[in-house]
Amino acid sequence: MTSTDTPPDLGAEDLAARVEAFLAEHDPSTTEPSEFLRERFAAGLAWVHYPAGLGGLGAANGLQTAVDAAFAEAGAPENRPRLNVIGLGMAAPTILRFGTESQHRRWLPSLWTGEDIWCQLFSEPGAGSDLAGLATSAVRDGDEWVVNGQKVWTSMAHHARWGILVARTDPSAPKHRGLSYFVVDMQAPGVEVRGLRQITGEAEFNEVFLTDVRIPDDQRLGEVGQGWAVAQYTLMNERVAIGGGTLPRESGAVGPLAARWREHPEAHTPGLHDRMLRLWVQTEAARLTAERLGQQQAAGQPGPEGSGVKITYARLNQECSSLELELRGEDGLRYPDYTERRPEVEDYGRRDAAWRYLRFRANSIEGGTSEILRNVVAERVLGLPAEARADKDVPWKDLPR
Amino acid sequence: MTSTDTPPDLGAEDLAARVEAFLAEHDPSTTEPSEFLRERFAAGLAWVHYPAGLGGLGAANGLQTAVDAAFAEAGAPENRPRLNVIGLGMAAPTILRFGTESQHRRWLPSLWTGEDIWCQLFSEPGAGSDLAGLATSAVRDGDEWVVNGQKVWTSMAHHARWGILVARTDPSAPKHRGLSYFVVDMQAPGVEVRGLRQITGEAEFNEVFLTDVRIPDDQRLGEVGQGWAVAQYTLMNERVAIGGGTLPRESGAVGPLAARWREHPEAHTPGLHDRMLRLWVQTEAARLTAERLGQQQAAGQPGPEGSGVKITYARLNQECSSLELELRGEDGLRYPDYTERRPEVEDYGRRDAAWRYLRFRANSIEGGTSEILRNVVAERVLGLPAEARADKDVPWKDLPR
Amino acid sequence: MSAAAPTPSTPETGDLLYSDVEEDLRASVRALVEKQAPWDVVLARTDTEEPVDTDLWKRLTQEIGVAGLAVPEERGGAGASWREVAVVAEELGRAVAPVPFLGTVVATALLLGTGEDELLAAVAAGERTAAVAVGATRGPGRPVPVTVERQGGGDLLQGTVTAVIDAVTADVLLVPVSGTEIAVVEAGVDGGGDGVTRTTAESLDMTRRLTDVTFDGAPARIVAGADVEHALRIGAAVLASEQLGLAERCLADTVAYLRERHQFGRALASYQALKHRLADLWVAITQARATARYAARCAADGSPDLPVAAAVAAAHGSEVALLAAEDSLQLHGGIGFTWEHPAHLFLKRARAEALLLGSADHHRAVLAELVDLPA
Amino acid sequence: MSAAAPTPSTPETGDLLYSDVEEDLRASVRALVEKQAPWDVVLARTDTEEPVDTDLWKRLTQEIGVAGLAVPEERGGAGASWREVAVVAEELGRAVAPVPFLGTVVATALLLGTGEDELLAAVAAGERTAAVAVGATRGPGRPVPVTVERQGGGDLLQGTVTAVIDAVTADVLLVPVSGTEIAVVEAGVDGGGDGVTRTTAESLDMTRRLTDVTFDGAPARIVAGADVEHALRIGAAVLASEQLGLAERCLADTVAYLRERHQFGRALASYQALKHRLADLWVAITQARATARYAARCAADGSPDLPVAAAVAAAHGSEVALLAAEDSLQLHGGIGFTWEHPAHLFLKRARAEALLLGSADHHRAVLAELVDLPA
Repeated sequence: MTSTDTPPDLGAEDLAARVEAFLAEHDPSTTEPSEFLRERFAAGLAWVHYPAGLGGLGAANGLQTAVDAAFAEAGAPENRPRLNVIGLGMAAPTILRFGTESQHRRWLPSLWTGEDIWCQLFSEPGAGSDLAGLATSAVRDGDEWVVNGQKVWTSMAHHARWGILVARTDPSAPKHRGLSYFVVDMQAPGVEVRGLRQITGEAEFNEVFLTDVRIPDDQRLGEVGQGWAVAQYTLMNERVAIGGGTLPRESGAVGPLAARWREHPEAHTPGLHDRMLRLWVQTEAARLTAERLGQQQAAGQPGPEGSGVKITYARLNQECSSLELELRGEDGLRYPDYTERRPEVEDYGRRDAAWRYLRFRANSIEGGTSEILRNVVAERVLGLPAEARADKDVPWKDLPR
Repeated sequence: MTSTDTPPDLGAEDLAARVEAFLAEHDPSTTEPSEFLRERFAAGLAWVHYPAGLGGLGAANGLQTAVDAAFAEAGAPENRPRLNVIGLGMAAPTILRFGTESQHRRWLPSLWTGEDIWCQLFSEPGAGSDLAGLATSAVRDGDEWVVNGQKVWTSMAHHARWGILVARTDPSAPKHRGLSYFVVDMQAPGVEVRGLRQITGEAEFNEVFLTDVRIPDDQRLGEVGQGWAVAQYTLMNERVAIGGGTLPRESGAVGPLAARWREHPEAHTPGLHDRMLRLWVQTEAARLTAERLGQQQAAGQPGPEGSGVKITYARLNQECSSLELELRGEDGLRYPDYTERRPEVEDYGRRDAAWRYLRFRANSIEGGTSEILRNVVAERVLGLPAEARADKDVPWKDLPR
Repeated sequence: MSAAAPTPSTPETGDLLYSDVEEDLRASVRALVEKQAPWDVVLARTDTEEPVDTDLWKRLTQEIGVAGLAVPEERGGAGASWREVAVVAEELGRAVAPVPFLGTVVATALLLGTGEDELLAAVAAGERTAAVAVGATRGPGRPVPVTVERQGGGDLLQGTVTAVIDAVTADVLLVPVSGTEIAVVEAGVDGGGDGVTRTTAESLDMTRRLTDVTFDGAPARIVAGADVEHALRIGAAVLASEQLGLAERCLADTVAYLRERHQFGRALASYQALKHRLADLWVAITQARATARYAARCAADGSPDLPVAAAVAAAHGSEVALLAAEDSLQLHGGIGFTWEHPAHLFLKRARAEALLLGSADHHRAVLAELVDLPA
Repeated sequence: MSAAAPTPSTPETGDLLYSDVEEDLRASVRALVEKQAPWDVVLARTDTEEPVDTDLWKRLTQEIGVAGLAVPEERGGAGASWREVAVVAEELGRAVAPVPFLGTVVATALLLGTGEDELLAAVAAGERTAAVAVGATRGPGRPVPVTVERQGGGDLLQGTVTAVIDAVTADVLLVPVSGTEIAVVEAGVDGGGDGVTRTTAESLDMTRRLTDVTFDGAPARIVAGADVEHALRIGAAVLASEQLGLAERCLADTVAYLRERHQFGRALASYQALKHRLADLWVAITQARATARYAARCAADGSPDLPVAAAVAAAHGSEVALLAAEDSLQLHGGIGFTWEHPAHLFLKRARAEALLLGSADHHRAVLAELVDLPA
């Protein structure tokens, strides 16, 4: 899709003027929020680097921040960014990159406005780190695909209207080559969402059972058999989150630890002091590393440090919250509530220390285990030989599972 | 070799009586030491579990300790046990197990008396952990073998009269099957011993260059091509050292660390205190683990904990000596002397802290690297799959090096 | 701290192996626990209002006699020793069994010093359940938060003790009121006796829930001869064996899972980084076993080295158990993070145990005094 | 330590990348050092009586101007900043180059506060070499072991300073006599000036040998305006960059060796346990780079956050460099333990550097005060 009504060099000033004009026409305090958001999309001020007609103006990527800030300052309604993090962060760029023109028009507007929440149906009980080993099948039946399988770790599925799905369309092809990528209607018959209770007691994620779910072929993204490449593109967008703005000192799990230390001098011991200071230094080092990575990315050098930052933050979250429990002593033996329920999307820093200790165990698993990320660093950064594997050229159906 | 003049159930009392009788006949204070040792060998009181005629009486293995103690108490001369540790600990059992009767008689008496020191010619620059990959060649020439190659990490080579050697006699066989085992005369033409200077400045080990060295075939131990099995037997004897008697608390590298701590209160800091206490606890845990292993072995359950004990002691030696340097502060920046020289065989505990820090780096390399030992634990103890390897069935000469 | 402080002397090590009798005992306990309290049953119970498996406890005490092992025969026990107690602790730790064993151990150690033989015998027989009312984190050497009011008709207890171990189903509470005296308080069942209020706390460790106990004029019998520090030390020593059992279970479960789980066409167990991690864990566990056995041996023989042995075992055992539980969850990946997998039962137990009866940090500080390595 | 202590504020991060000018400078230094002081030359020098490569130092100072980078042009320097100094330190650390750069850095930082412009310019130009006479382990905040005797004809210095950095070839010694005053002492060359005795110590780090200096009535000029603590802090910040360079070199050497070395028919670099270890080391080095850059940035800009930045960089850099050097020796196996392999040059440097200008333990204690996390 090309746009004709976008000035070739749309700058920050032009955008500021457009925002101002838009706000003059649509007073946030009197316009109905969903109406406001739809109009903002139509005006190309949703994601300004998207093409005209799809919520953008073909502007440079870096200009979005100022536009968002101007809307926020004016008290404009939000588009549910935390609830629709998968939709905005991962589904949208994939739809834009691999979708047809009619798919763009069908899904992007209601995605951006937050009217439709999206979820991601990739991981399976048998396919975690090895995503390409997934077993959910999609069998062609005329203009439709019939899908059967089980997905897991699906956040937001209980809120979602649409899901992005990778399924196996050719079990006799090698694992990476037999996959296709679909958009599934989460309200379609045969889609069942069940909360997946986790060790904190809550059900933050879901299992999604797909039983003879029919997906029209026009909900396929990319070619049949191209699913792995499309999914890689989706996941690539997962890892762009770092950078932008100064990270505060003592952010992350060291914050409540240091606060507890300052507030409870009676709990101080030399041994705990030493451990806390070590974690403080490591956290500050990790912060500066993330800052430096952000600067590299801003300078157009998209270094591979991101994997290292994720490994480090996972470890520090775990060690800091564990030490905080020791510092709490007897209080560290208590827990707020293990009752099964759906958690709010909220700031971890406000949760109980014991809850954080448990929740942070997942930090080194979700979004790439620390072990897989070490492989990534070793192989892609240091250039060491890849792990021996025998699963790349064998038909998927013949692999050990 | 079987013996006929040994009582079937030779007990501790019988041995004590024999020692007493021997001492009555050979007064240690008046008998010339080498004469005394030769007589002791002849009397079967050298290593009482060896067969009669070869320095023993076919007694039970555990009875040696009391015999040695009785001789020591009487002021009997020693057979240079520290200098001949390779001969007594590794060469002798291998000769006994794989040697012919004439080989037994040729080598064992002068080995035991310490008249002849032995060394071990196994490791090579290109074959460390992967000993079976060694390249030193032995080519048959009539009744002799012509040996060429380079060995390394050979302790005592500069004192040694004889060496036990593994060499490749068939390069077209797979690596483990093309080796043979020899006894080499260290005074033979073509044997060159060079001190190998190490990071402490000293030359504790040697490189041995073998250039057209001719070894008579009657100095071969075991069959041609059986070298790997013979060498494994030799190395097995390397690892029996642990156990026997109560290990003292604070033995090993934690000893000087704790002593320094007690003697220098002005250097105490909370952070150093915590690290020292952690090392103290770990050392005590390691000590009790070694004690328990010794008890298991004594009870006839030769558990695999030995690898774990070695990994742990290497780490503790390194960490304790490193912390000791921190505790010493400015003194930790000094070093006694880097001049190249031959070190005495001596107690590490009496050496300077910085020397120990350097020397202990080798603890996790020599006698099996800690990485190899973790493989051993993982594969032989926990039953996890062996590392993939492609070198077992390929002719040695075709392997990548 | 003189300039020529001698190296500490080395006490005799004693027997660190398991006797045949101990192995038989282990087999009995394991068979019963595996039958009656497999992990899914233990997990299901955590969502109920009955966190303690009183039926299992009854069978353990009455069929196997686990509560009386360290009590002499002439005082109503089995006349074994703390060594056997430690073996039972290993098995119960391996199963995260929700029974009041640890509390009973400390109570028994306390009662052994007193003349309360009737109560001791009843506890040993599993007819009564006693808990020692001290805060769960309390290592040897911390103050006691209750006061005794001497009144005409008897003594009345006043005060609150929070986070008491194994008081959920206890019908008698032993409250230290000085280093050598305890108040014996009838606690009743289901909530409290006269002047006693018990509240079961929502606890990090779901299989060993703690209790806050308030005494408001509770009638008490003051008893002398109790060595509170010694009893807590025995508790710490036995806890180290429980941690050992837990760590062994975590390793075994992880090894089994990694052998079975395939990713990228290979069993996870074939990846060297994971193999080395498990090897390191195995090494740490062999050390935890040696230190726990030595502490149990010292407890059994009344060795003067018990304070050192218990501190070493507790400091080391806490860290090894936590490492094992954390590694186990991590190496199980996503499944280990779910409620329906047992990994979290062990993680929560191990994380809590690392604070129970003194943290590793506390035990190292104690040790610094004992072995003349002052701060 | 109030009950509502605020989270510390966050100073601006500033630029943590390398500028083109810095990369050019790096290339110049590296080219010269690789040509003139490859590791085998550095190693061979350690067995000689001339532990400092005075010819290399001459070329570094006179051709590239490394000693004057942080000195303003109007005072005879290059008018760059401590950022560029830090880049030079990375390269000299990577090469364990035996030149008095670190000592010059501290001396320059000290002189910049004074009116000693003639001496400053001579040092910046490499015409003179100055060392600061404090013990090598001295972090900010420790006492000074010399006394000044005021006499008729001038001041005379008395006392001994042990383990001075880069004093082997220094011809002028700067001796702190209070927090703001230094004594300038002509040290002569080859042994000592009037009343000055220097003894080069046999040092763990063979490529940076320390000197014991005794002043026995040495004539001294007392100069005011010197900020000793600040100069030592600049030294610690720059040292962190030296440690970074050393760690990078160790990692690079190890990666190269493991790719080339085969055991059991496979390159060592293909073993996952080794891969993960190198990955962890790489991660640690990215952090050392970020902290060292931030410390250099704070030093260059006179940021009030320099004390925190320097303490973080020094505490982290020491541990990363030591880890890199120890891992490198280990992963090289037996060959790494030999004298004829460079691994020990880095190990000895890293082990010594972990004590230089304050240990990590010391810097953490300093930090505890600075960020309100008291013991």
